[in-house]
Amino acid sequence: MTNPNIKVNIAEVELKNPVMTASGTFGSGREYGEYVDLNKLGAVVVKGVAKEPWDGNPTPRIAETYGGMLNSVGLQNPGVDEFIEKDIPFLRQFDTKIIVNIAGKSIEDYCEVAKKLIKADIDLIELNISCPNVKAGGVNFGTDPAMVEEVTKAVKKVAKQPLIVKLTPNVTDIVAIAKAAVRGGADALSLINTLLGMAIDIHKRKPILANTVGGLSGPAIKPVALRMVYQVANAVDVPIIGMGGIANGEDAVEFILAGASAVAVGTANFNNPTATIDVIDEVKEYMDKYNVENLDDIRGKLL
Amino acid sequence: MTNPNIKVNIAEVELKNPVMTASGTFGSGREYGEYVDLNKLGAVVVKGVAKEPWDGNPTPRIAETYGGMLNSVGLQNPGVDEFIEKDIPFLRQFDTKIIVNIAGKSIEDYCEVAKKLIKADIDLIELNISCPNVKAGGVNFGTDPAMVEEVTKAVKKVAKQPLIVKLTPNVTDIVAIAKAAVRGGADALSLINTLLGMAIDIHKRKPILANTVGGLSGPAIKPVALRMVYQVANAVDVPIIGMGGIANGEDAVEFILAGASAVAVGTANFNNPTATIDVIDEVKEYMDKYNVENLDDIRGKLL
Amino acid sequence: MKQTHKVKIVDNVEISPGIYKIDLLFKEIVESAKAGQFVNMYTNSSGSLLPRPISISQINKEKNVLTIVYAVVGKGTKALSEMKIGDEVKVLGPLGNGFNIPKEAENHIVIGGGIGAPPLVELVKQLKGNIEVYLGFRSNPILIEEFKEYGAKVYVATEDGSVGIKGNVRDILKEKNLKADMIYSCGPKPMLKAIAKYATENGIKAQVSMEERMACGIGACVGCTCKTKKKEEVQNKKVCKDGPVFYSEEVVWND
Amino acid sequence: MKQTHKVKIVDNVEISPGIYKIDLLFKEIVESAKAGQFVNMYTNSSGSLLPRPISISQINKEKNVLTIVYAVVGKGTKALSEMKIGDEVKVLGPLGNGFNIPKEAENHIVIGGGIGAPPLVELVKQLKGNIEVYLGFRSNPILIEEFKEYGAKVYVATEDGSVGIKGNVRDILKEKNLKADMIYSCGPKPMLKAIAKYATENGIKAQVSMEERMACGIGACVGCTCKTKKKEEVQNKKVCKDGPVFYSEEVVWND
Ligand SMILES: Cc1cc2nc3c(=O)[nH]c(=O)nc-3n(C[C@H](O)[C@H](O)[C@H](O)COP(=O)(O)OP(=O)(O)OC[C@H]3O[C@@H](n4cnc5c(N)ncnc54)[C@H](O)[C@@H]3O)c2cc1C
Ligand SMILES: Cc1cc2nc3c(=O)[nH]c(=O)nc-3n(C[C@H](O)[C@H](O)[C@H](O)COP(=O)(O)OP(=O)(O)OC[C@H]3O[C@@H](n4cnc5c(N)ncnc54)[C@H](O)[C@@H]3O)c2cc1C
Ligand SMILES: Cc1cc2nc3c(=O)[nH]c(=O)nc-3n(C[C@H](O)[C@H](O)[C@H](O)COP(=O)(O)O)c2cc1C
Ligand SMILES: Cc1cc2nc3c(=O)[nH]c(=O)nc-3n(C[C@H](O)[C@H](O)[C@H](O)COP(=O)(O)O)c2cc1C
Ligand code: FES
Ligand code: FES
Repeated sequence: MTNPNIKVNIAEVELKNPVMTASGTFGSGREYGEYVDLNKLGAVVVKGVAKEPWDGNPTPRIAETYGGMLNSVGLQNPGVDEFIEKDIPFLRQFDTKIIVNIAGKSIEDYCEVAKKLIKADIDLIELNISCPNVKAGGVNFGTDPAMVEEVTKAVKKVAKQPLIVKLTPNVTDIVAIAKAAVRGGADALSLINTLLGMAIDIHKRKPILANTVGGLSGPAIKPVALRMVYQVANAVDVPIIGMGGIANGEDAVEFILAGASAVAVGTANFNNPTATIDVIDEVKEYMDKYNVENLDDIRGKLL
Repeated sequence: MTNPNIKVNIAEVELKNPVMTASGTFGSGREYGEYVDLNKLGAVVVKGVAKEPWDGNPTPRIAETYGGMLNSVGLQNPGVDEFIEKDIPFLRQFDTKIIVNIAGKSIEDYCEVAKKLIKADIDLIELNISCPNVKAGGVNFGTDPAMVEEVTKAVKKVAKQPLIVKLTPNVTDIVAIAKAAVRGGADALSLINTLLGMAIDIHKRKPILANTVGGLSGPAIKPVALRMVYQVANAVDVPIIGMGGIANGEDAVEFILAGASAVAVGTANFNNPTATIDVIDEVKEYMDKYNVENLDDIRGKLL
Repeated sequence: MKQTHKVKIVDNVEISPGIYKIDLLFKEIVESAKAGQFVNMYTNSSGSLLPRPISISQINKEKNVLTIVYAVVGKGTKALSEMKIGDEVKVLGPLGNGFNIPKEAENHIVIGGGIGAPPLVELVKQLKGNIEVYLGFRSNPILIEEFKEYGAKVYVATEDGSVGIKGNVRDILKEKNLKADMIYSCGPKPMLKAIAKYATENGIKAQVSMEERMACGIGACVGCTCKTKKKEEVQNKKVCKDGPVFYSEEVVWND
Repeated sequence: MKQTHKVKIVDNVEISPGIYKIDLLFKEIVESAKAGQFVNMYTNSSGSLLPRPISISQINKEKNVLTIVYAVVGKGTKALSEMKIGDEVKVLGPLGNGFNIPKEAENHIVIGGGIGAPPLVELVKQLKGNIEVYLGFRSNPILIEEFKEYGAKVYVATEDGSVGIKGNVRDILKEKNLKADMIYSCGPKPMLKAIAKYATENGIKAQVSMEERMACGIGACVGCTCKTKKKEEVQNKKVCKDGPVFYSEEVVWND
């Protein structure tokens, strides 16, 4: 195998390869670190952190659906302080980039997390304005262009690290939202977060999730994710991190052809703990097979 | 097996059971009529018809995705005149209700079809304001509450038969759209139509669909469909016809528990030509197992 | 009522790299199936719901066996290739219209390209008169012996020149001055287009078996259209229901 | 690095209506696996992506065999039940923390409800001292002989009264005046809750094996939380990683 160039650059941060973990599916890397060599990942995107600990939603929080799953974790997290203290030193042992996904219920919340991260040794911030599980705010931010612009602007102002804004797919016009984030100063965009869904246990006659609804992820949503990445890549100039159902190298290549600079692997980890590494290897195999020396040669290059 | 009461009433039209075909997946019943006894269906919902013949999109029009498929048929149809002449007499041979799905590129288009159907021997009209494959208009109608209300009102005014409005899921707030349709005079609502999606052939480096994007259907979208039916059923008072990934009786019962009065089976027909009949039988089995005598006893009745 | 059938696999062998021949015990359809028709194979491999349309390659009425030959190109055909003798697979068919064999035709030219060859075997078996079979492959030819067995003169071209003439079927067409009452063909679209042109220019009738991505396979979803013309009127026909075999002059080729 | 393994099925039998015992040739983990831990089974049945957590029922280090016992309740366990001897299945494990067997404990009470019984077999095998096993089932009891074989006194209750006492484990608890150093239990939540109450009231320590819907099974997704308390502080622990076995006093039972 030749050694194709798969480095990517997201807002001046160079990743050794385009494969990262999708926030919330990989903890802070500790658990999957027993299964994959974290040094091999382009970046680890950690579970969303808020300014203080969140309990999340009641259980059951997980439901399986055809080709996917629903989660209503509700952004349970130990808060940014504990995260900074415990997880950053752990992750910094590895030669990979650290992307911190931040959650909040108000603009002030988000800003406070970003401020606390100013001194933290991390590479990028991913602003999650799209989690459907937080009733208090998240969902509104992500679905209204004006709000998206406002929150992005506010966080951008206080954040030291470059800012990725993660978009929700539960909108009529993803391009309008993406443009708003870019206007607000987003250095990059992540898409997509989960689709809002539901599942019912017909024997108990109850929703499976204690929270009634939850976020749909996995291969089932890939066509929607790919379409949105394609639309947004053709409308904005910032790099895009594509995700939604990516389980192998072929999936990743689809996103790159659609215009993604990098990709994230989420739900696939649950089916295959080494999914991230497999994706990296298979992207290289694809490049090899078609003599693609540089990822840039195919990024967004649909024929 | 006892004989549970599974009759349903949609805008004063009584269906012998809650299972109908999803528009566009069953032609006008002629082809599947070789596989299923059309007399057994609650209703046949025919492929969308426009005021004049439409060519539809170039091929390929079909792509398979994980747990689903994309189509970009683009509402190819022979026009309402030919439909009235050939398909209605065929369908009227059977003891089932006829629901005509109508397509258009403008309010006038829709109204013209509805007018031509005034004298036609059909039971209900389903207004498709949601097909993502028609660039000229459809998609705009379905995603804007004001437009939804306007087109519904206009068609309701000229239509003789009760009017079902079929909603697109590609919106931020399905409840707002549903309410607009009801304000416009919808006698019932169908949801959901397909999610806009895309698939790429990484070997040819081209979108699989000639039209680049298409509508995602099948089990993959069921959680989204179920969530929307649930949300809308809790917000409006008209009957809802639920669809999106229904492949068996258990799926149908989920929709009924979520609040659907009836259900439609689409993509599942392609995997199993007798899917509609199987769904009917399995709904009855479920009712039997749990001693449910009447569908009304479980409709919308989540515990 | 027609229905899908769970049929038993009595053979499933790789006859050439990546090409498999599967024999199905399928007594329900051997009487009615025609050369050029196809079946829908439901493999239900992970996450896969649509049927795979595969042409009927041979029909054995005595043994109640239907033979299909398929190339492994994706997950459905991969799943098929992994099925074992004795396994059951869900099948629907026969579907579509087969080749039309005019009673009065005596001189037949049969042209197959690659995985377009299999459906032509049953056709050749049923043809009476002089049969010339022209086959083009990238490299490893398949089914040559079968065509010979049924009395055809077989000409082969391979792109790598490993067997027969180096080149493709179009090259043979250019060289030879074929005369016949009917051409029957199946293969990649550019080949079929060239045959259509050749047929028109030489005043021979030609039948072409078309391929298109399908969902239902029975004419209900309008997914698999083929642009055709009748006099000046252009019309979308359905490959699954009105085809897959069309007369070449019907087809609108410009794309 | 840890990894998933494709392991061979050496037995898969229905030991009671709808209950199967599967033996896996799984030498990679027999040394390290503990009673009360579980494995993730990846059946990849149609459209199904999440692993199924199933407790380890027995470990045979000599034969390198890991035994699990499962009830067929949905599509994953259905797919498992259809697998044959010689088939391979993807498994990850051992996962979670097993039962804690204090060295000084001499009198053990082991309580299982329904499909909660299997993980207790390996536990009983490893316990030393006096072991009383209380098992409750709806109707058909399972694994009674296994518990006896490993030296336990076994008491059975069935809801339909077909075997043992008519009633459930809670009824036995009420009647008997159990004295022990440790209670180990696995079963439906209401049963575990009753045991927790009983344990507190009687000043006995109790371990409970909890169940929750899971995605990753290794502590990364925070899907499977269990509310626990430490003094007054309430905290979400992960059933997959911090459990599935907890001390009953840790668990917040009010829901
Ligand atoms: C009428 C007809 C007859 C055919 N006869 C044969 C035959 O005898 N032998 C043979 O090897 N192949 C034949 N094909 C092609 C065969 O249908 C495809 O190779 C097969 O569907 C690929 O499935 P897959 O799951 O392996 O590939 P995937 O790429 O995983 O399939 C994904 C989807 O695309 C569709 N698809 C992919 N390639 C094609 C194609 N070339 N044509 C139509 N649909 C496609 C699949 O059906 C499926 O829906 C025929 C096609 C048609 C339309
Ligand atoms: C730690 C642990 C140990 C277990 N040990 C055993 C055992 O030894 N024997 C046994 O028969 N069962 C055991 N279970 C329950 C077992 O995991 C479920 O019965 C099984 O996952 C059902 O899968 P299915 O595909 O058949 O059902 P489906 O209903 O089709 O499953 C759909 C989804 O729900 C999940 N799910 C459904 N029921 C449960 C449940 N009760 N607990 C957790 N997840 C569930 C599935 O894992 C899957 O993700 C255990 C569960 C846990 C958490
Ligand atoms: C269990 C779970 C937890 C998640 N938590 C977060 C989160 O904390 N922050 C966030 O931005 N996205 C979160 N997501 C969304 C994923 O990062 C990702 O956008 C989505 O799952 C689609 O990718 P996938 O299909 O590869 O999983 C979560 C997803 C899952 C399945
Ligand atoms: C091939 C195809 C054609 C369709 N054509 C129409 C149509 O003409 N009018 C319409 O309202 N919906 C159309 N739909 C949408 C379906 O009626 C249905 O809303 C959708 O497919 C979701 O249901 P399913 O998952 O059961 O297929 C079409 C769907 C498919 C797959
Ligand atoms: S595949 Fe449905 S009409 Fe041909
Ligand atoms: S299942 Fe993921 S944390 Fe327990």
